Amino acid sequence: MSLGKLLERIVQLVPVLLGVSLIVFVMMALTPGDPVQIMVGEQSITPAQEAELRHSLGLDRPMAERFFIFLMNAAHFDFGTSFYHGRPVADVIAERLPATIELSLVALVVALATAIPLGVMAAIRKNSLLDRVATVGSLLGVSLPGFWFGILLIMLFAVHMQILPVSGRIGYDNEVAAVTGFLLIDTLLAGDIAAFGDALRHLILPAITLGLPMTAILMRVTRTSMLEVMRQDYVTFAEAKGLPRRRVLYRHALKNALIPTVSVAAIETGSLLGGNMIVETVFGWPGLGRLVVESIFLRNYPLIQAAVLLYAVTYVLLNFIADILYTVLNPRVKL
Amino acid sequence: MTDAAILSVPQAESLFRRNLRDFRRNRLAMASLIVILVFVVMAVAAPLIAPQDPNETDLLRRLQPPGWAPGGDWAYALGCDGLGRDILSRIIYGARISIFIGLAVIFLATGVGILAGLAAGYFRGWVDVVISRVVDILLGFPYLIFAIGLMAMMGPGLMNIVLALAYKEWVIPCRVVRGETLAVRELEYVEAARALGAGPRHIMWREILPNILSPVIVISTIRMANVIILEASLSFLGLGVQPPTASWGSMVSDGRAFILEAWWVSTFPGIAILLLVLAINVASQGLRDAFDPRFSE
Amino acid sequence: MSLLEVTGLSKHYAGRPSLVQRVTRDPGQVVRAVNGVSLAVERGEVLGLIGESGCGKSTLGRAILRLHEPSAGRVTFDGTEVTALAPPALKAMRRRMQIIFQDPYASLNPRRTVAEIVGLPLALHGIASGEEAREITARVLERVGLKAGQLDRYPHQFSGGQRQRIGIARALVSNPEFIVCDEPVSALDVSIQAQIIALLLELKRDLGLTYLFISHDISVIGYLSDRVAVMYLGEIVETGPVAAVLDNPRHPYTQSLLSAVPEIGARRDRKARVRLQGDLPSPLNPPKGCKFHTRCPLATGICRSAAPQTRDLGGAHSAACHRLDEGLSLLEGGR
Amino acid sequence: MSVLLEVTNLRTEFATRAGLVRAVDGVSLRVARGECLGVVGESGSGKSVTFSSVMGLVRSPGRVAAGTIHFDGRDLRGLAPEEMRAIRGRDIAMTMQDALTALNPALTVGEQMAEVMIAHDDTLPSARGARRSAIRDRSVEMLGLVGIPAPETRLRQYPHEFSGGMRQRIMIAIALTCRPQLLIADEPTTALDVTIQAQVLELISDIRARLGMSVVLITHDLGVVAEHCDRVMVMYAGQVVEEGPTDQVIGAPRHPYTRGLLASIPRPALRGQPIRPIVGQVPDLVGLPPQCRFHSRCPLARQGCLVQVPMLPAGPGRQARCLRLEETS
Amino acid sequence: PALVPAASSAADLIVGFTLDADTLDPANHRKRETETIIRNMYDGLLTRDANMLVVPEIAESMTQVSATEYDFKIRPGIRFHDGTEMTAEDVKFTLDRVVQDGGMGDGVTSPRQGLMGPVASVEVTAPDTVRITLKEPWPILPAMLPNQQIVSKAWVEKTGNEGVATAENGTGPFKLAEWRKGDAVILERFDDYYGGATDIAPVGPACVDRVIFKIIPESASRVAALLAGEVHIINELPAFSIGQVEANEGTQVMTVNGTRSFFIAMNMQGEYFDDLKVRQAAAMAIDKQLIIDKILAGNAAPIDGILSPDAFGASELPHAGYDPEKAKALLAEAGFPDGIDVTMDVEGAFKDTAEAVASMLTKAGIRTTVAVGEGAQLSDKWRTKGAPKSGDMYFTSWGNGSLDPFDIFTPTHRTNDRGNSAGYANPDLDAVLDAAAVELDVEKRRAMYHDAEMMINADQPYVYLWVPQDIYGVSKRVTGWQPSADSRINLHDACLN
Ligand SMILES: Nc1ncnc2c1ncn2[C@@H]1O[C@H](COP(=O)(O)OP(=O)(O)OP(=O)(O)O)[C@@H](O)[C@H]1O
Ligand SMILES: Nc1ncnc2c1ncn2[C@@H]1O[C@H](COP(=O)(O)OP(=O)(O)OP(=O)(O)O)[C@@H](O)[C@H]1O
Ligand SMILES: [Mg+2]
Ligand SMILES: [Mg+2]
Repeated sequence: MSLGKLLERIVQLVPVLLGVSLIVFVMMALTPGDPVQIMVGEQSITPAQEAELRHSLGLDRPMAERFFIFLMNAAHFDFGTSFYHGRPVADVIAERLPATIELSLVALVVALATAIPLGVMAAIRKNSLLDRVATVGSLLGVSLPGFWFGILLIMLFAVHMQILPVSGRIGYDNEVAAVTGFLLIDTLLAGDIAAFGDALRHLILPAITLGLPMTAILMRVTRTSMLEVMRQDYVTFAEAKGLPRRRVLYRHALKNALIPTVSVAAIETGSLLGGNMIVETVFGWPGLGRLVVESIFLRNYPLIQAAVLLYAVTYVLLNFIADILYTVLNPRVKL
Repeated sequence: MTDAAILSVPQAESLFRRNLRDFRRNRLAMASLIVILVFVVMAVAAPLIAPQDPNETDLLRRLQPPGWAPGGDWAYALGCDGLGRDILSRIIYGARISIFIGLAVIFLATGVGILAGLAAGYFRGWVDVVISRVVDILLGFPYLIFAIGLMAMMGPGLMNIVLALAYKEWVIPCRVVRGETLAVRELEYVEAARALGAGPRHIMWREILPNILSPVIVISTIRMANVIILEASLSFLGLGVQPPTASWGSMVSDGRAFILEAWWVSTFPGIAILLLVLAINVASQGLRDAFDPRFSE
Repeated sequence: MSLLEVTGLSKHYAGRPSLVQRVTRDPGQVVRAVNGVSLAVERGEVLGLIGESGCGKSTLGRAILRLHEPSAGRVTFDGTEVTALAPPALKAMRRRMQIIFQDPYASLNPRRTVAEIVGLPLALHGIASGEEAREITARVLERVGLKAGQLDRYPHQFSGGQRQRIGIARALVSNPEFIVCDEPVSALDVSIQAQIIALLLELKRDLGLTYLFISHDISVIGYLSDRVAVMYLGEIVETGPVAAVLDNPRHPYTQSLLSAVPEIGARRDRKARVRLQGDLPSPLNPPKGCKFHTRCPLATGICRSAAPQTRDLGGAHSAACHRLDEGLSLLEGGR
Repeated sequence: MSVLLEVTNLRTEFATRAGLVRAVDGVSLRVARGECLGVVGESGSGKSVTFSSVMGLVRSPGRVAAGTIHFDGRDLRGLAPEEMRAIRGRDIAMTMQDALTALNPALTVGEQMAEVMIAHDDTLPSARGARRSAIRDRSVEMLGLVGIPAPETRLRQYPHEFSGGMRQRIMIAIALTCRPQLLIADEPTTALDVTIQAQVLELISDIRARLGMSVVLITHDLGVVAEHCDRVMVMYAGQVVEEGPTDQVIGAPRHPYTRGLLASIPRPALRGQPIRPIVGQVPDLVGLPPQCRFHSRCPLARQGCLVQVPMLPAGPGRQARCLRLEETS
Repeated sequence: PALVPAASSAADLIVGFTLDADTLDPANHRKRETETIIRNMYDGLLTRDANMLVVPEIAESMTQVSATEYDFKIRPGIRFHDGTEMTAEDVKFTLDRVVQDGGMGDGVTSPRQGLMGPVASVEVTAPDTVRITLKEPWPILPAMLPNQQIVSKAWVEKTGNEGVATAENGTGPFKLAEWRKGDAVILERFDDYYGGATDIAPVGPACVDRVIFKIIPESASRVAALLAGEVHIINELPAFSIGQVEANEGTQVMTVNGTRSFFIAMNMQGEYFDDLKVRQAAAMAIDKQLIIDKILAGNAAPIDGILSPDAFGASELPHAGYDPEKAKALLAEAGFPDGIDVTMDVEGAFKDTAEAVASMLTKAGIRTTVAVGEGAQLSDKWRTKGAPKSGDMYFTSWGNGSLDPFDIFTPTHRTNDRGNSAGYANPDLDAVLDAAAVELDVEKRRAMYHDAEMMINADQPYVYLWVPQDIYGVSKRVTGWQPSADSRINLHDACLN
């Protein structure tokens, strides 16, 4: 990976971010709903007080001016003050981001760790019972929404069996010094194994729920490309070399079959970040998704704008990682 | 030179018929086709089949359990929802909306995605840059904001739902198609077609597309379930199907509140989605296998 | 005037330069696949082109047809400058100039039936459609040794040789005047090869076809060519009438090539053989001076520093070598 | 010479849409230790499938329907998959027809070489470091043997970074890593240019001589067979039609198909003279009646040829599947 | 199964709560949930007991000096959590911060300014006395003051607004131990607590060691957490889950009359609802009691005017009664014998109830289509402050935390006021409402609101529906806690066995 290509990536990010910012602004301008009115709600306020509030939120300036100011400030990583939190948006987002990323990554790992072996097995035993069960199971994963599985898992593991917690990230007797914000890492850094276990227990159900639809899709993709790859000459040649079956499957076939899996995973991971609102709600997970959705309904413009930029950057970043993975899986591709 | 007299050119139609025969031999695929047909018939003949009026509320039957459970009534075989409406009848009527939305969105999105992905992958250069950046923007953009904005601009209506959902969906087939096109366009048979004077349209449609379709089909059929469910979240914002019209997605999402007390409210429509998507998935796979020459068995 | 005239044709493949390279105007890595090739083919003639794998034969053939846009040089076909044609005219030109590919596996679309593959030019150029097209297609198939009954089969249902015939049929179906045959028989077994060669010769005679016949099989080239061009690392090193070149090769490379041909009736130990060292150098990084000097048994100082000029040897025979005179007797001298 | 590989009455079928394809129908053959057997024949005549069957690599929808395969005294068809795996790559090695697609594009050449040793070589040291260096040394040695310059650095490269000829040689190097008793080289020189072809073939011959290995050389180039093989076996439409010492078969072919084959080889010397290819084409292998499969193309065919023809003796150490042998002697 | 609290010690009282606090700054938020959390750390001048009675808290006493002047005597010896003593200056500082334009510094005005109505100034008149001066009489000042919590002047000036947003230095029974944003607010007992309002027994430090507000937005998960014993109190228990919580041996349901009135606005500027008969028909078409019984599990009080039965000034009103036949007749009289087709806007959260209402309306000839919309857009559409409205009906609600009519009556019924979604214009009513707003005589005021209620009951600009109860799920281990109508969760007195 040359420095040049890396730079190019970064330069390419600029139009994406500009486009995204512009669309947010335009969308917000076109969409009815007045932040001040929402904030005040039903409580009494005089017109003068209302104007004062509007001024203090910076909403009395024209849209174009606000857009310009936003761009100028965003260039310095200043995204303004959240209407509701009385603090810089960057701080508010930064508090929630690690939880979201941690959950998404674990969900991704769960999804990959189940989807890939299942997809491979389904491909090897095409039309076997396992293949069919995996197919039905994977479609079940996308046919019923997250809350359905989430509540089901909660009832099973938290209420009836009482072996996993209903919600939250970690128990309240565990105090963890925030270093990275990722509890799994911070607990280990603190050498607190009990806390690590506790954090892990809290992660299990939400990660499974979040990872499920992705598992379904990745499993199908892996199965399909595995079937394709298994017909290739190099797989036959690997067989001709008398390699153990496992090696033929996982080293020769799978490595090539994973190429489409990786690109689909990159797309879907983008939606993990944006789409885990339901899981965050069901499991009381203190992530960004919930915050952003709330902000959208409340027309908390500064937070929405910053979050949208963050999503875009994350998305491009993910694709960048996927590209690097590509070159590992497929040496013919050069970045 | 061979004597022209002994030339016997077989009829071309036999090809399609042979593929069809192969498909028919695939029992699982046939079963799926039957399930799909049942759903379609159900949708079309809903008024004849549905045991109850799907919109008839009766608060006295609120959250009545399914027929076999204690407190159930076989006249309301799958139980009743929060307003005492018959879930079975609503599933039957909901098939109209959900199947339409599912299919329309997937066809539209896949179509657009294929066009854009083919163009990006085949022409590369600035076409690719523009399409890829647009895809990046859309994928990196929280959908809810769009949905609210679209709601404000378009308002409710079946066509608007389809557009609003397709808007989100097309990027995924587009990405897949673009990637595959980049690989396939370098193959020699593509070059051969070019050597014969084939233009980009022919090459994209006839040479490249058939060879990259299978991953697209797999992803699209799976995403259909997603689309049917997503419709509900749009209706929550006022963009989707408006009450009391039943749709599977909104039935599933309406049941969310009662999931602990009345699991049947969201589970049965969820199972309907599952069955439909499963059937379409298996059937499309069977179709693909039957029409993919390399799968001949 | 020759039917086809190629002057100073070059084809350089450049990797896509990165942003940094574009800014610094660094061209990046360039594969000089074809480098300043000039040749002419008369109407009704077969020009045989031989050379080692990767020396640029296919690239030259494709550049002539503008399947790959040449980097420099001119191609004139029947008085029309092909390299200057606009797309519609080029399309029309493609009825007249065709190509048969080297790889019978990759050159046939696996999803299309033989009828579709072979009938494609008919549809593209509006020559025929429907039953008529099928009829024509069937005839051409018969002509290349396939059966009309195989019209609706898919390429994978044929063995390699049969597939190649499909490719030949596809090139023939639009009645072209000139065909680039890119190793059309190298994947065929002898009896079919003979049929194809006989067929190609017959077609040439009946239809007044002209071929640029690329092959690494010197027996084939020797049998059917009128003139031969020998290519090494993107350049033509020797050309001349077939008898002159085969019986009296002057370039050391041609000589080694000829001596490597396995022959029936000549046991291995009885045959004189010029053994070359190593492989073709990379066209990414071609040697300075005479490109053959790294493998040439006769190379001296001048070969390493200066590129040799093409010298006319009389009788339309020419070669590019500094040591033409010394090299005369390499074969005898090697033994 | 003792027999290393003996195949009798092998039948391999493919169930296709069009019907049952008898790709290999009653093939019998023997390969002696240290011998080089050439296999020539029309495209699609079943050369590759025959030896895929020997290797146990026929995949669905194909299956080995009948016949016995004995290798070094063992009945290969009776072996469990794991036992067969242990033989493949160690005792019998194979190179594939298409070097461009037979190497895994995603793995380095070094890894693709090392894995064979890891799978088969019990003599490797067990200590990690020693094991790794032993593997590397052997890989370097093998690459050097097949004439790849700078093997140490080349080991870390991927197949696409090599030329076609080099890939073919790498495939041979991989096949030879475990010093197999039998090498099946399926058209090792197709699509290779002559100077490389000569190198590769000489390489195989050299190694055969050095290791006392048997070689099956599948090719459609009779010149190659003439130069490199002790015995030759000619296949046609899924059957062996003629078999015997190379010099005799090529010098005095007895089966009309072999004769036609030899007559259709283009030679510069024959310029201007019309080539005489065998007319017609290979019959469709689906639902072939049990009769001489060449009769439709055979200049000697009679009504009486429409019967099932066995291999008949055609001279010392020779056999041919023809009822008209007396006319070709 | 045995109810073992997961990962928390015995003296932790855990509340499963719907929303996290936006901020801990008492002056910089507008959300009830935020205030509920803050209110356990910060005390106010006044507070309310569980029965909504306003009583002194930090103030020892309150004296109304004139129609526009109130004196508050500050209780001595109250300490902030940082140990410093609270003074009258802190009270003035707190109120100024809210009331003044740009009062929070940096040109920022408190979003709570509007809650303090016409407060003109706050003065320290004696070391222990603070005087609030109003621009005009505002009888509900005492009812609004519990909403303001006293901060430390020195501390706020030291930490700045951003510091106040994430840390606290209150005088309340609990101090902040840790705020895990979005996840939980962990509070621990403040041992030097002065004891709280003397009118609310017991007085003294809090009972439990720690109180944790654990954020669980999803109702089903909140219920599950209660059933699993992970939390001890949950708010917003859905009505249909009551049975489940009651059936569970360790938990019970507690309810309190709510303060939010539900109603349907009928667009009086539209083509149908300008006619009183049509509006009356709509009111008669709806079987409120059935919906209350079935959907709200009986946990709501039907209303015939805007006020909750518990609100000041609420009185017995004539009710339309459920009579679909009469409704049809009225429609016919109004010139619509074939019925009318209308649309009813509603937010997604109330879709269920709105659909039930719509089907009842439909049966009576007012064929109603429910149109679900997003909250912000709907309030833009319906709360137009006098600008023309589009749309027929709007199923909505209005909260009244203070239970004083001023807060709900005026905005929803006064001509062109903020919440007047019906577009109702009645100058007589406007006059009564304006007068009542500044009337200091309690009985006169009560009578005025009674008149107003009679007027709207007759004019029927809205179909008044019900006031639902707030429902809590509570572990039986919790004692000393009662839900409160203002939906505050005051944990000072709560204990855990
Ligand atoms: N699209 C391409 N991009 C970059 N390099 C290319 C491309 N096509 C061919 N080359 C390079 O150009 C050189 C000549 O290739 P070409 O295919 O013309 O050789 P050839 O003589 O036809 O070889 P063969 O006998 O193996 O077919 C090779 O080094 C090859 O790697
Ligand atoms: N997977 C398959 N499905 C159906 N038929 C097959 C399959 N593989 C091989 N065949 C058939 O088996 C026959 C023998 O094929 P094989 O590959 O052995 O030929 P070959 O002699 O190696 O030819 P070539 O010289 O072209 O490699 C052919 O007729 C072919 O059509
Ligand atoms: Mg080539
Ligand atoms: Mg073969």
